[in-house]
Parts: sequence; C-alpha cells; structure tokens
Amino acid sequence: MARLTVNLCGIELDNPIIPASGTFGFGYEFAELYDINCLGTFSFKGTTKDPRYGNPTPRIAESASGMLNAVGLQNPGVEAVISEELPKMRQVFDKPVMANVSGFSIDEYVYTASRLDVEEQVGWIELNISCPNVDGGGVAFGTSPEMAAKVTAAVRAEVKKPLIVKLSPNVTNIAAIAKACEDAGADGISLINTLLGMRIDLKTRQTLLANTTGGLSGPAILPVALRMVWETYKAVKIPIVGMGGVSSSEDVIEMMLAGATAVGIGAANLIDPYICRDIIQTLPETMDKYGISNLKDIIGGAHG
Amino acid sequence: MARLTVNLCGIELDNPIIPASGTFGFGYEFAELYDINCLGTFSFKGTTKDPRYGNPTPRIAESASGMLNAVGLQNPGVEAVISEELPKMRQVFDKPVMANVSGFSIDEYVYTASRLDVEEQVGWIELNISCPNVDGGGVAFGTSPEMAAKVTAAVRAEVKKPLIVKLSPNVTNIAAIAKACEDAGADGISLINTLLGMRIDLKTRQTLLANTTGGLSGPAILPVALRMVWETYKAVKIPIVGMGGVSSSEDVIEMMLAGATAVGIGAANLIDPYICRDIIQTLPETMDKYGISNLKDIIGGAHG
Amino acid sequence: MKESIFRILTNKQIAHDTYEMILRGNTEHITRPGQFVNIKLDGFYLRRPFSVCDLEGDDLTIIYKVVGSGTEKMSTLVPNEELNLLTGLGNGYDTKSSGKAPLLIGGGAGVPPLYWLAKELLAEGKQVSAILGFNTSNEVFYEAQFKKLGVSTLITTADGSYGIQGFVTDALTNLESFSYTYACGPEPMLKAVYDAAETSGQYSFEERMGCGFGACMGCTCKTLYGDKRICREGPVLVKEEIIWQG
Amino acid sequence: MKESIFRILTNKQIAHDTYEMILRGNTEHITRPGQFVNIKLDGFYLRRPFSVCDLEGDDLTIIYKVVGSGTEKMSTLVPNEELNLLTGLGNGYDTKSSGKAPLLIGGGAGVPPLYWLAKELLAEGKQVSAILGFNTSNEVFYEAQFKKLGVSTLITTADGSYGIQGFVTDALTNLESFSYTYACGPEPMLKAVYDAAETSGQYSFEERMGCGFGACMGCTCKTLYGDKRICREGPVLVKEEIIWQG
Ligand SMILES: Cc1cc2nc3c(=O)[nH]c(=O)nc-3n(C[C@H](O)[C@H](O)[C@H](O)COP(=O)(O)OP(=O)(O)OC[C@H]3O[C@@H](n4cnc5c(N)ncnc54)[C@H](O)[C@@H]3O)c2cc1C
Ligand SMILES: Cc1cc2nc3c(=O)[nH]c(=O)nc-3n(C[C@H](O)[C@H](O)[C@H](O)COP(=O)(O)OP(=O)(O)OC[C@H]3O[C@@H](n4cnc5c(N)ncnc54)[C@H](O)[C@@H]3O)c2cc1C
Ligand SMILES: Cc1cc2nc3c(=O)[nH]c(=O)nc-3n(C[C@H](O)[C@H](O)[C@H](O)COP(=O)(O)O)c2cc1C
Ligand SMILES: Cc1cc2nc3c(=O)[nH]c(=O)nc-3n(C[C@H](O)[C@H](O)[C@H](O)COP(=O)(O)O)c2cc1C
Ligand code: FES
Ligand code: FES
Repeated sequence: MARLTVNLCGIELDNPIIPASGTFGFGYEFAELYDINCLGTFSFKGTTKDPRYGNPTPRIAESASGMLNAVGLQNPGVEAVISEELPKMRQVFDKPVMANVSGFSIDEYVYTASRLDVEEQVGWIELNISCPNVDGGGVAFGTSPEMAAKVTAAVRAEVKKPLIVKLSPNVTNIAAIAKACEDAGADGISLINTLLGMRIDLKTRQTLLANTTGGLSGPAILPVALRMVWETYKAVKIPIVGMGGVSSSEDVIEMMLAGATAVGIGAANLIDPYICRDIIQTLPETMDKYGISNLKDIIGGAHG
Repeated sequence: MARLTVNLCGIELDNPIIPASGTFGFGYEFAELYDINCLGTFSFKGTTKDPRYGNPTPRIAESASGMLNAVGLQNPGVEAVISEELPKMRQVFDKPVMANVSGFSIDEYVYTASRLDVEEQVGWIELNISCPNVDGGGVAFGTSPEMAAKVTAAVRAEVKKPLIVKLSPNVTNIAAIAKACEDAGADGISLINTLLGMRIDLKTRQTLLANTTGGLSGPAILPVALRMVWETYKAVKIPIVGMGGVSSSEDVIEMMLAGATAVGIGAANLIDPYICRDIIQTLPETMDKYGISNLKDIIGGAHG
Repeated sequence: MKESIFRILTNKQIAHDTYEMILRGNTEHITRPGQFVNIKLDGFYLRRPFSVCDLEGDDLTIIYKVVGSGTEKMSTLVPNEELNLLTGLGNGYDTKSSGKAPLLIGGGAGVPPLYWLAKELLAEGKQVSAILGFNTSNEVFYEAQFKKLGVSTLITTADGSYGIQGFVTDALTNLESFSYTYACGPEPMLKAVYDAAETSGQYSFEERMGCGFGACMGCTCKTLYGDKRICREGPVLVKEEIIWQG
Repeated sequence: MKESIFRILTNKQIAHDTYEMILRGNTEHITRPGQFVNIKLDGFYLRRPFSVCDLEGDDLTIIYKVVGSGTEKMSTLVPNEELNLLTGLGNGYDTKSSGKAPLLIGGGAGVPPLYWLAKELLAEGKQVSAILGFNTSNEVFYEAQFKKLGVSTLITTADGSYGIQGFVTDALTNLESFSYTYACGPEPMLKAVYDAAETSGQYSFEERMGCGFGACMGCTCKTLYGDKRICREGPVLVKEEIIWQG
C-alpha cells in the first residue's frame, strides 16, 4: 500500500483520496456503506460560526455531465459540530479529518477555525474562501488576492494545524490568488470549488434554483479544474489538493500529473456512494497500466 | 416565420440562430449540406490582420460533454478573407454576415475591423477580445474592464457597422467588463467564448494539447454561459448574443430567457453538421410546447 | 440503502404518458411502503427518484410519468436492459398509527406508493379506502388494481371526464368516516388534503435531489420537529410537523 | 459527406484488442479507398474516425483497435444496434498514379484502408504486394484476406513471433521492385517508409479531430503545397508534399 501514500502538509495519507466538503456529510452516512477508514481523509461539511439552514429549495439542478447546487452551507454551527458531529464521526473514522470552515467575515473565519483547530480529530483546517464577504460589500473573499491573503493571514495567526486554503475558480487569475495565500502563510491550497452557473425552467420561465445561481460540479468541470491546478502548481511550492469532476482512478492520476498531491472527490459521491472506495481499490491496477510504481512520483509529472 | 424574428443591433434576423465563429468556417462547407440561408446569420472564422497557421497539433481534446480546442486562430489573414473567402461565401449566403475579428494589439484590431467594415456583406463586427494583448504583457484584452473598453472605443471610432464585443468567460466579473464595453460604445455583447481548460495524456504524461491549454466548449459549459448571460443582461441595455453549449431548441429558449436576443451555436456544429438547420426547424414546435407565441417576447423573460 | 443492478422485466404504458416498469434485483433493503429508489440512467448525471409501487420478492414495480428527458428516456427502455438502482431510500410510511380505517389519497404520479401501502395495511387487517385524483380520464391508472385488493376506491378527474369531477378533496364527502390519512401527490394537493382532512396522517413530499441518501443537503425542508432531509428523514412527514412554505 | 444511420451487422474480435465491424447503411458518399467515416458513440462528445476497410454495396467494414474508452465501448456493441455516421470523409487514395506494381505498407491500425485499396488496384489490373506490420503474432489480422485477393503479402512482427522479424521497412529487401508506395500507419512508421522507399507514393495521416469535415481547423498540418486539413485535403498526402514535424 505504500505506493499510494502521499504527504499532505506533514501528515501522511494512506492514499490521496479525499471526499470533498459538502458531499460526504460528517462521514457517518457513508460509514453505513463501507469502512471509511480506507480513505486518505475526508473534508467534512462546510462549518460556520452559527447554525445555518441554507438556501430555500430547489437547491439542486442538473446539467450535462454535471450538477448545480445552491445548498447555501447548511450546517448546525461550529458548537454543534464539535459537540454532536465530531463524536459521531470518531465512532467511524480513526484518522485525522479535514475541517472545512466557511465564514462571512474575517472574525467568523478566525472564530470557527480556532474552535476546530483544538479538536484532536482535526488534522487540517480547510478554509473555504468562496463565501461572500459581508463586510467587503458581498464580494467573495476568494476573488481578490488581497482579501484572500487577509483572511488567510488572520486565520494562520490563530491556528496551529496545517492551513489549507480552498480557492474559488470564478476568478481571472487563480495563480495570483494561490500565491497570495501562500505568502500569507497557507500550508496548502485546495481547488477548485464550484463554477458559478444557473439553469432556467422552461415551463415556469423561472430560474430552477431558488437561489438563482448555484455551483457547477461534476465531470463537466474537470478540464477547468486541471488547468487551474496546473497554473497553481506553477505558482506555489505548497501542496495542492486538486478536485473538480474527478470520478475515476484515471482522473486521479491526471489530477496528480497536473500538480495535485491529494485529490478531492465531490459530486461523484452523490451519484455513486461507493466511488471513493472503488477508486482506491482500482488505483494500483491503473497505476500498473500506466507504469506508475509510486503515486508520489507523479505529482506535477506533466510539468516536464 | 415572423414569430422567430429578432432584431440584432438594428438588423432583423429571420431567427436568432447564429453558428459561432470558428465552428462554421466561412460557411461554404456547410452550404454543401444544406441551404445556409435558413440561418439568422453566422459568424465567420476569427480573422486577424496577418495570416496565421495557428498552434501545433494536437489542437483538439475531448472531455465529458465537451471538447477543448487550441486552434490558435488559424486564418488566411484579412486580405485573403476579403479577396477569397467573402466572394465564395457570397455564392452561398445572401444575408449580412458577422465578421469575427481578433488581434494582438489595439492597432491590429482597428486595422482588421476597418478593412471588414466596408465590405458590403458584413452586417456586424464581432470583436473577439479573448486574445492576449502582446503590448500589455500577454494578458487577454477581455480580462480587464479597462483594456476591454480601450479596444472597444478604438474600434468603435473607426467602424460604421454595429459593433458586438465578444467576451471571455475566464474572468471574475463578467458584468463589469460588459458594462465597460457598452460604455465604450459597443452596440452588442456576445458571450461566452471558451473556458480555459486542459487535459493530460496518461500514457505520455504530457498535456494532450500541444499548446498546453485550450478552450472548453459544448454542453458542459451551458450553465456557466447562462449565468454569465444572465449577469450581463442585468448590467447592460444593448442586445446579447448568448452562446456556450447550446445544442437544442430548448437550450435556445433557455438562453433567451436568460437574456439573449440571438443565440450562437458552436461545438454542436462539429458533432452534428445539420444542427443549426434542425434547431431552426424544431423551434416553432418547442415554442408551442412552452406557450411561446413570439420569440421576441421571451428575451430576458426569466428576470421577472 | 443498497446499490445494485436490476434487470427490466417489463416496461409498458398504462395511461397517457404513464408507464409501469417491473424490475428484478436485490430488494432486501426495501423495508417499507413510501420508500423510494434512485435510478441511474445513461446520459444523465443525476439519478431519478421513484417510489416503490409494489414489491413481490425480488420484483420491484415503479410507475412513472414522462415529464422530462430522463423519464422520456426510461420510456424507451426494453426488457433485459439493466439499471443501477439505489434502493431502500427514505423513511417510508408507518402503518402502525393508521387506526382501523385509513384513507389513502393520491394525486397523479403520487398514486404509486399508495398501492404497496394499501397491501400492507390490508395485510394488517385494516379497512382501506382510497381517493385517486387525476387530471383527465386518459391519465387514470391502477383503479382496477386497487379495487382488486379490496380497497374501496374513488377516482376523481379535474375535468370530470371520469369518476367524480374535481379534486381529491371534493371526494372526501363521499366517504364514510376514516381514522387516518396517507397522502402523496403534488404539493398543492397535499396542502388541500391537510386542510380538509380532520384526522392525523402522513404526507409524502417531493424535492429535487442531489444524492437521495442524505449526503448533500440538497433536499432539506423545515419542519416543526427541526430541519429534515426529504430523502432521509422524509419523504414522509407526519401531519403535526409539516410547515408549508410560501 | 453524408450523415446517416447505420445498423451493425457483425462486430467480432479478429486479433488481440482488434475488432472488425460490418455496418449497413447509405454508403453512396463513400467514393475512394483511404476515406474515413466519423462515428458518434453514446456517452462521448466527439465522433471517432475510422478508415473504410471494405465496401460492398450498402455494407461497410471497419477494423478498429481498442486504445481508449471510445473503442472500448465500441467493442461492446452488438448486432442491430444503430450508429450515426458521417461518411465520405477525406480525399482518399488516388489509384491512378500507382504504376503497374504498387506496394501497400500498413502498420497495425493502419492496415484496414489498404484492404479496399488493394481491391481497387487489383480491379484496375495491377500487380499488388503488401507488407503488413504488427507488434506481435496475436495482433496480426487480415493476412488471409489480403492473400485471398491475390496480393503477395508479407507480415512483419516487431518481436519476430510471426513472419519476418522487424519493422515493415525490414521487409522491403524481400521484395521485387515496385512502382509506387501506399502507406498507412503510425507516424514513425510512415517516416521510416518515406525514407526507405525509393518510389513516389501516398501516405495516410492521423490527427485528433474536432469535426472530421473541414469546419474546425483542428487537424491542420503544414505541407509543401500549403496548409492542409487532414480531414479534408487529407488524410492522404503525396510523398512530395510531406513536411515532417519535430
Ligand atoms: C421521493 C420521490 C418519489 C417519487 N416518486 C415518483 C413516482 O413514483 N412516479 C413518478 O412519476 N414520479 C415520481 N417522482 C418524481 C420523479 O422523480 C420525477 O418526475 C423525475 O425525476 C423527472 O425526471 P425527468 O428527467 O423526466 O425530468 P427533468 O425535469 O428533465 O429532470 C431534471 C432534474 O430534475 C429532477 N426532477 C424533475 N422533476 C422532479 C420532481 N417532481 N421531483 C423530484 N425531482 C424532480 C430530476 O430528478 C432531475 O434531476 C418522485 C420524486 C421523489 C423526490
Ligand atoms: C482518418 C483516421 C482514420 C483512422 N482509421 C482507423 C482505423 O481504421 N482503425 C483504427 O483502429 N483506428 C483508426 N484511427 C484511429 C482512431 O480514430 C482512434 O484509435 C480512436 O479515435 C480512439 O478512440 P478512443 O475513444 O478509444 O480513444 P481515446 O484516447 O479515449 O479518445 C479521446 C479522443 O482522442 C481521439 N483519438 C485518440 N487516438 C486517436 C488517433 N490515433 N487518431 C485520431 N484521434 C484519436 C479520439 O477520437 C477522441 O476524440 C483513425 C484515425 C484517423 C484520424
Ligand atoms: C452539494 C455540494 C455541497 C458542497 N458544499 C461545500 C462546502 O460546504 N464547502 C466547500 O468548501 N465546498 C463545498 N462544495 C464543493 C466541493 O467540495 C468541490 O469543491 C466541488 O464540488 C468540485 O468537485 P466535484 O466536481 O468533484 O464535485 C460542495 C459541492 C457540492 C456538490
Ligand atoms: C474549434 C473552435 C474554434 C473557435 N474559434 C473561434 C474564433 O475564431 N473566434 C471566436 O470568437 N470564437 C471562437 N470559438 C468560440 C466559439 O465561437 C464559442 O464562443 C464557444 O465555442 C462556446 O460555444 P459552444 O459551447 O457552442 O461551442 C471557437 C470554438 C471552437 C470549438
Ligand atoms: S438529496 Fe442529498 S441529502 Fe437529500
Ligand atoms: S477535424 Fe475539423 S477541420 Fe479537420
């Protein structure tokens, strides 16, 4: 199995497979299906300071090789996550977990990240900076290098665990934002979050999602994700968790060749709940097919 | 047929269907297949001042519900377009055509647009501002409102025909760029061009496209295109040519509900060479199904 | 929940735009009427949820209405084709609380789960009646099947072309007293039944789903007992907890 | 060019990872050996190009090697399934310039178009020989078919497990003189033939294609006679115009 291990910000993963935040709950639903300790780790549902109901429904729409979601960060709030979800998670998952943190102001991010940082089970803080900055006129933190750096630095100063900043792909220059986060102290970058999209219902002539727009994910976005991981790999030295449309062991290898050290799997879990287990099982065979003895050797391998 | 007509910057189109630039050549290949006078109009292959061979091959890659291209604006240059292509086009197409103009400096854009502007067959100039600005450090014109406005104003000052600016989707704020173009004198906006993406060949561990990255198009990008048309419609008053992944009469209606006055069809022509003709033929039936008596009535219809 | 491959035994039209499909596979995770399966279709990214209409050993029946491109595609499938299903989804109806004479009220594509529910309630020795509402006569299905079970069945059509003219609630007056209400159908129908029925009851809801098994939070609704996922803590809600949205 | 639906008559494995598919449909736009068809497959966005291997009335034969997910999918198709094809694509080989004793040289998946070409050349009364190169014995196909036509056929395998050991060019010395060369195969093979063959000839190229009919400029190559689209002014180039890229 050592041929699958990778090192993510100082923590060894048995394999690079990480179910992506928002598609794996707090793990225990999937633990009914298979032993989730086979995973590298997983990123739990985006957690905020206060409980959030999220957006009105419909929150889901379909598109060619993809789906849109406008869940709106439904979560029970950081206190309930710590008191209720983490204990349940511990029952089914022995490894360090990735704590996905969202917020609508720098203070919120810092608060939530600090609360989770001290939890023993938490291995990494994953800062989801795709959220709108309420203090900054509602523009997402992740859309400017300055704001991204600011929130990264503020959280960095308060947490001890490795800090991974998760970038929004809805930007002109992803590399500049990744670099700004690295310079501000991030230990890793994860990308991509969803692409902003929408659908309209021809029958009602209204937007399908109650929230108007939502985030596109699934195989449709794989080429965009690969390109952004590629650009980010060129710009930063810290490890990258690459994601966006990954649905097979071949996709995992492609993402690693583009520059990812670990690979997130999102929407695919919703369609095929066993996909992460199956990908981990088929990885060695796929590696053999392409002459890869050790996954660590191929990280960024397409950069020549 | 009057239920299909729309008005694009003062010119009446028999229907909103416009084969998108780069996927329809100069029309005559398709004219061997069907009478292309059934089209609203079409946008011909991106034309530059000088002849261009384009990028090395492979220029094409596949992805889920989409394709990547890195053709690199292969075209014979504006003089040959005027002396050779337009006369051949005239044999098969009676209507005003859309002249898609690319460039690598403001001077080049102005030169090429001015040369085409005086051609009788040209109805509109479509300024493709996704190209890198060689004078501006290689950053694409379409990625900042300032550069987009500058090139728009410069061309606007020299051409008489309606000027449609075609936007790149690889930006943080599409509405701001559209607005800047409108303020600089654009008569219309067309969007979206392709999303920047890439693929890697697992066998060779190299990027599949010789050019490393390419433009993603096809059904995969429809939700992103709809969202950007939607945002642009809110920001500008000039008409929008909406495109990106449109492959059916239902998609055409969805694009118009989002805010498009006319609808571009790109990659779909490559897969099914008859698609534009077929969409035009099925539009009335689809309109009946959704209770639409006149297409003009639904432009921006989902904005409530 | 279980993911497994089912083989199509039959797929036939039973009313206007309405098809009955019988599938054979591993049904052991399907435990209660009112549960649903989530079907993967070639060419579509998301699965499609359908209520279990009947269950006989390994054979599962669903009834679906063609409303979009996925159900359109389903209508073209032929016997022996295989489909990937997630089974055993949702809470399903609780038959215990029904009292002696439960009433089942279904509207259109909401009728199917009531069939298996009726069978279960009858097996528990209850006296079951049903009101099944449709738009028009050519959309009516399963009247004979319900009657054959021994369910006293009333049909309504909105245009009066068959059965009682009007909505399901217009048929309520035609009924002897009943002890409990089970309802499934479009939300306006559920609301009308909720308002009209004097008994307690269970109501089955629909929502657009990302996963169908509780992972994505795509289908959440507010209830008086807290936020619930339609796919997991639903689709069946008890009358007492329902909050109607705008 | 024509878009039309073809029905699969047979689809059978003829060598390691290599399949022969016979399709029936409207073939009237296929005019020359060396042309290709572009096949739409469910679940894949781009069409897949394959050379016409044989043509008998409405029946079209292609031979394909499984190299990726599209050809993998093709290998699972069964008779009576239908496929959407664009036919009559590409320039094809010109048989006129062949002289009296043309030599056909094919490598692996480049062998198929040479079969129909051989038939046409023979019909024109020429004396045809062929060198067909493969990696190893279990990949060899169509040797008997070529011989049955009356083509004097040599087989090479890179590992020497069958026929002459080596590459197609290693078999050149085994041949009487020939008047012209027709070649199809991977680019390194074409280059080797180009260097080794003393005659003029025609060489068929492959390129990743967006459309296959000249609309997208996806497949352009440089030649001494100007830029050409492999799908339209190709896939066959005459020796005199070829420019080899890095
Ligand atoms: C728990 C549950 C049980 C159901 N049981 C039945 C049944 O027994 N018989 C039946 O005919 N229908 C049933 N439905 C509705 C059925 O799921 C939809 O009609 C079907 O998904 C439409 O698919 P489509 O591709 O034809 O429509 P499209 O509109 O093309 O589908 C697009 C997307 O929207 C979703 N969608 C569309 N309509 C609905 C809807 N009403 N509810 C949920 N998602 C929807 C689709 O699943 C898909 O993801 C049920 C729905 C739910 C949630
Ligand atoms: C004019 C022409 C004629 C051909 N004739 C034959 C033939 O008779 N028999 C045969 O076995 N093969 C032939 N090929 C190659 C055949 O098209 C590819 O093997 C096939 O497209 C691979 O598809 P895939 O989905 O299995 O591979 P994937 O790698 O999964 O395909 C991904 C994409 O790359 C393209 N692609 C992959 N390999 C090639 C290639 N070598 N050439 C062009 N595009 C490629 C595919 O079409 C697809 O768009 C021909 C190619 C061309 C251009
Ligand atoms: C239903 C859903 C909910 C999501 N919720 C979150 C979230 O809470 N926090 C976050 O950082 N990303 C969230 N994401 C984004 C995913 O983690 C991932 O970045 C994205 O979906 C791209 O990967 P994919 O194409 O594999 O789904 C969510 C995605 C989906 C589909
Ligand atoms: C092969 C190819 C070549 C293209 N060339 C051009 C071009 O020359 N100029 C331009 O403005 N857009 C060009 N485009 C972009 C299309 O016109 C269109 O904006 C884009 O593909 C999105 O639409 P689609 O998803 O329908 O293809 C090209 C697209 C493709 C696929
Ligand atoms: S549909 Fe995913 S949680 Fe209910
Ligand atoms: S493949 Fe499109 S021009 Fe050749």
